[in-house]
Amino acid sequence: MMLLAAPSIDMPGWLASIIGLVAITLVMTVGVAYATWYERKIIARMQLRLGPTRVGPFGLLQPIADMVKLLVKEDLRPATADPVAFELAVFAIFIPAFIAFVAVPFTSDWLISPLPLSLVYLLAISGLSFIGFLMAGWGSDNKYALLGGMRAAAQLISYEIPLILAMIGVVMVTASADVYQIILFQDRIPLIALQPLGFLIFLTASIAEVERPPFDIPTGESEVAGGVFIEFSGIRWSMFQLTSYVNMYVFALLGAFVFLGGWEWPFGRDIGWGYQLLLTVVKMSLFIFFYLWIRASFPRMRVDQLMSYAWKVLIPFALLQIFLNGLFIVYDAPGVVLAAASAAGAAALAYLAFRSVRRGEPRKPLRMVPVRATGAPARSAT
Amino acid sequence: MLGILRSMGVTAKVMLTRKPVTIQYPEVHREIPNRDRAFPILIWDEEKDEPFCTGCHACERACPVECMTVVMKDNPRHATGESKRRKIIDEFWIDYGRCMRCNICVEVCNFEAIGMNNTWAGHELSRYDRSQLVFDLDQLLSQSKAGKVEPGLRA
Amino acid sequence: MTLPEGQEPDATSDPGATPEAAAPAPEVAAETPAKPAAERPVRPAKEAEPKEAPRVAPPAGSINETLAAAAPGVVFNAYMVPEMKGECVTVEVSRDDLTAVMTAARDDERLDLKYLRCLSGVDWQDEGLEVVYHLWSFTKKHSLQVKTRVTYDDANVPSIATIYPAADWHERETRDMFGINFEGHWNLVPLLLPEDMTDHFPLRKDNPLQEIEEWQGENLRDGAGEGDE
Amino acid sequence: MVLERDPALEVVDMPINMGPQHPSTHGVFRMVLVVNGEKIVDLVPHIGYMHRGGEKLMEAMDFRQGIGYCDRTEYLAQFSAELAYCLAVERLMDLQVPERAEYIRVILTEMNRLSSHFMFAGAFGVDAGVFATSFTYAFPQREFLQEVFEEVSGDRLMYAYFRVGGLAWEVPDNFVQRVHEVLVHSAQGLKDIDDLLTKNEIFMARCQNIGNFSADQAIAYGLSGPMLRASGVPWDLRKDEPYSVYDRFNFEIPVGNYGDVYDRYLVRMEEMRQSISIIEQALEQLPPDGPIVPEKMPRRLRTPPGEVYAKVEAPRGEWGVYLVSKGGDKPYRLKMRSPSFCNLSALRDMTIGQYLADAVMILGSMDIVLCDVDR
Repeated sequence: MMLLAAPSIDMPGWLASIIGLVAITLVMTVGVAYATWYERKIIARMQLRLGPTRVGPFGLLQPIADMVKLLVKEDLRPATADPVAFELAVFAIFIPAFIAFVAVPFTSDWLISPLPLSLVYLLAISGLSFIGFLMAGWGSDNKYALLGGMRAAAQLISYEIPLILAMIGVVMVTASADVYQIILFQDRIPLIALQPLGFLIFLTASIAEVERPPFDIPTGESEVAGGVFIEFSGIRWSMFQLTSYVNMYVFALLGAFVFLGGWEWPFGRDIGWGYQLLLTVVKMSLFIFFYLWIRASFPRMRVDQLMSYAWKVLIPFALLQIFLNGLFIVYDAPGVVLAAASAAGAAALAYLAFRSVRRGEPRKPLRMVPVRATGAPARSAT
Repeated sequence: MLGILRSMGVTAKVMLTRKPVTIQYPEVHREIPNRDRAFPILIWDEEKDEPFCTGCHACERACPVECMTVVMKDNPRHATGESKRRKIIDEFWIDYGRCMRCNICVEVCNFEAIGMNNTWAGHELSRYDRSQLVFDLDQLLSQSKAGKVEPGLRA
Repeated sequence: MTLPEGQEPDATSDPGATPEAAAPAPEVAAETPAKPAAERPVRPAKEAEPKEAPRVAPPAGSINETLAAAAPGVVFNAYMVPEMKGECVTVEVSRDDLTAVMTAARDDERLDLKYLRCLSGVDWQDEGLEVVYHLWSFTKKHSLQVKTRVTYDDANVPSIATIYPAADWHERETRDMFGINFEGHWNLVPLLLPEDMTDHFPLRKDNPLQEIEEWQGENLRDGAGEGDE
Repeated sequence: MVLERDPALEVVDMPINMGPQHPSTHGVFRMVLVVNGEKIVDLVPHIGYMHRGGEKLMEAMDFRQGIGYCDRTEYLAQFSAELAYCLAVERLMDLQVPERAEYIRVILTEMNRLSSHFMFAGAFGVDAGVFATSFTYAFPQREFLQEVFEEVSGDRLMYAYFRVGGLAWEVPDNFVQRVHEVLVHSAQGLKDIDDLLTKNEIFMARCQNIGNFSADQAIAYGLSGPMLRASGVPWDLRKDEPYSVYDRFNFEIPVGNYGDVYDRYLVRMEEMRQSISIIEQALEQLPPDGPIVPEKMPRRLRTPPGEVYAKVEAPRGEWGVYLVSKGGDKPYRLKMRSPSFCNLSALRDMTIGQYLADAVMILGSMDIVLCDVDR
């Protein structure tokens, strides 16, 4: 297996890893910058707007301009903030997001470090960021930030569970906790067909994990006015934003690998690394597009609804998926049966998501009180 | 679920089928209607080659925010017989920072001497200093003198 | 309890036929633009001719009779203002009776005036301060205008915020603007004005709007001072 | 053994200052929320940041000058405010407004209701957390409406078009056709927002059963307009105390059953449909020509002494003007009964016990205009 950034030179593995990570960090920084451009353009089109047009052709240089602006902006720290927590919060979020890439196989050859439990590693690392949110929320000495930090911690931990449970289902089917092996498993059929319920749970939980609408309550603009990021400015703020986009990439990649077959499906692994990379990027972009689409379409959930959705809907269904997978493995049923059962579960989840919101009796429609014209009809002009 | 899908449907439909409504403002100016009310300007009498305004103070009196200051003088061209106006405007200031563009000055004017600017030049009046927003007689007349403005709303 | 002059209910006149309204006021003549601009008529230099609004007695069977039955023992003076097109009967009550009248108006089934539409203060200068309540009934579709009047020195009116919660902010606003102290209001702190502005009542007539405006006008005329900051 | 309780670990309620600069306070409104976790224990609203002494200023303005100030008070429903003011003065002066002027007033006021409710729908979606999509669907439509207002009155926001006795000047020749065009756009925008929000389960979950107000409460607190109708009181000044020519149109008044935020939203959306219908009827009945000011219009507006309370059904509720005149050309006292002010006074009792995020929704559902609150 060839390692990224160390194709032919003989160098120690740790050095290769560091070089690879630095390379990925640089690439991802630019990638994130352009993800913002992509997001702004797509959402603008959904909103009858043009999006960035001024800087460069089609506004293509807008991310660069934004970056320069953010870098030269004054970096403020509130006088009453906890200096340690405030300064370190950025890194507590930033570092886990980037070291997740150690285990991401971009193509069949491009992988920094082959880990036997890379799926576990990815989930564990991405779950670390809540510490940073708590630090930022507490350290800012701002009540909005505190609320945001608490919300972030509660949300991240709650949605970690259905996410991991959905992944356990995948691991049961593929009998491997290595993303690489999971991709190889999907040479004929992607896991989304076998595990629609798991996919739905993953999709929902991953949006919550990256804190994007409609699960963006930690940073909810209209309630807590930026939440945890409220006191951050300049480079620090941009690092938070960068991290949230990088997290989005990580989960989009994870979804592309685990459920859409990564670079393996549908063309097999012999198409060369260029096409593999393209396939990965296309599948990742599908996920990202979905995140953007959701963002432009949905209102934000309320904190109690968010929590009850995780605990009362997603987790039971994730357990149901595990149970179904167990049945499948024990009785060695054909994959079609599993797919059908999981799809039924997915439909039930969708229905329940619809029902759980509309608790109680159906609402009565508005009463319409008619008003009939009593006055004289229009007189002719006097 | 259906409502969620409907929401996603409408955004997707808008993205695919509709054109953005944005007007790229500094390059593209929206066409403004004829009776657009920007800020009041004074109107130049092309025939007599002097302003219509006689300085009668009607607008100054009617102005709700008192943004106008009018000084009148004897018209020197009346003595020579060039003009029928016995009195003419000497000094005229309008503080555009104070003006609320209510059109009352135009309504009360007996000589059609004041009108609301209906061009983009009447809107794009950003200044760095508020004192620069106090326009004097020459500034108020310049647009009409150059024939650039034909106010749509006149008393 | 001071009552204004001329509020005998027989002072009737047709408002549309008053000579002031019909006669066109002198305008600046179009032919003679040389009119000197010495005085600035924007200023209300002379007070408007002292006249009282024409008031008529409400027709028989009006709401004031119901009110008299609903709130026995309350002395009030009922009249109508023709301009209000007959839709609103006004009763003037003393402030001591206000709570009784308001409670009766809200709770009596014949009145059922559950809705406090508006609460205004009026400064009648020499004749004191007046509070005007507009009430409306959704079920009976009738309205009532209640007025009470106090003097400057003793500007205390019982609060009706417990009877009509809608009066809460209106009373606070009226206190801000007119300095009328609504006794019994649970939270009579300045609402629209700054918290510390408790001794200055902008909407009273003795408040110098004119001077401020003139000062600003002077400032403008010099062409200076506008861009100084 | 009883554990000693550390006083530092005592659970205390946390006051949060929301506003005056906050994305969802719709202007410079400040409320101090006392929260226990995410639940609101107490709320203290603070208004007055925009107080400009409008009532005092209008005492120094004559009746024509005052119209411009009405616009600036209620800057989302300018025509309604102007109409209330003009009605008050017309009643005092006993002026009969010509037919054509009345119809044009109705058309413009209803269009103004559309534009105001578009503003509400857009901003309310953003309050609910839609990333500005509802806003960008509502605003182009509002823009089309404003273009017509601009063609008619010359200004996009501060129209100052109604006059005591009628209108300031004639509408343009293509007015009827332009209104028809714009109504098509409005219906489209209404459908967009409807599709985006109304049936969205997240939106429903956010809106339903918060900020409930019963009919009795709503009446006691002096709510008006959509807030009152959502609480189940079928009361609309256009129906109950018709002014202008509103008694000549067939329309329906939407009345809610629950009095919650969702009902207020639905009522407003339905009102927009009814407004479109009213405008279409008015365009049909509009006399093709005729005077727009009374024939016996006095040169200078002077009222006899008297007092009058005129009110119109503005988009936010009853916009009333209590005008006291001592004769002359200026009001002696002018009280603007603004619906935003009265509706906002119920905020505290609606919000206590709800979640923090709901406070934003409840405030958004009131659709306040802060200039109108503070005047």
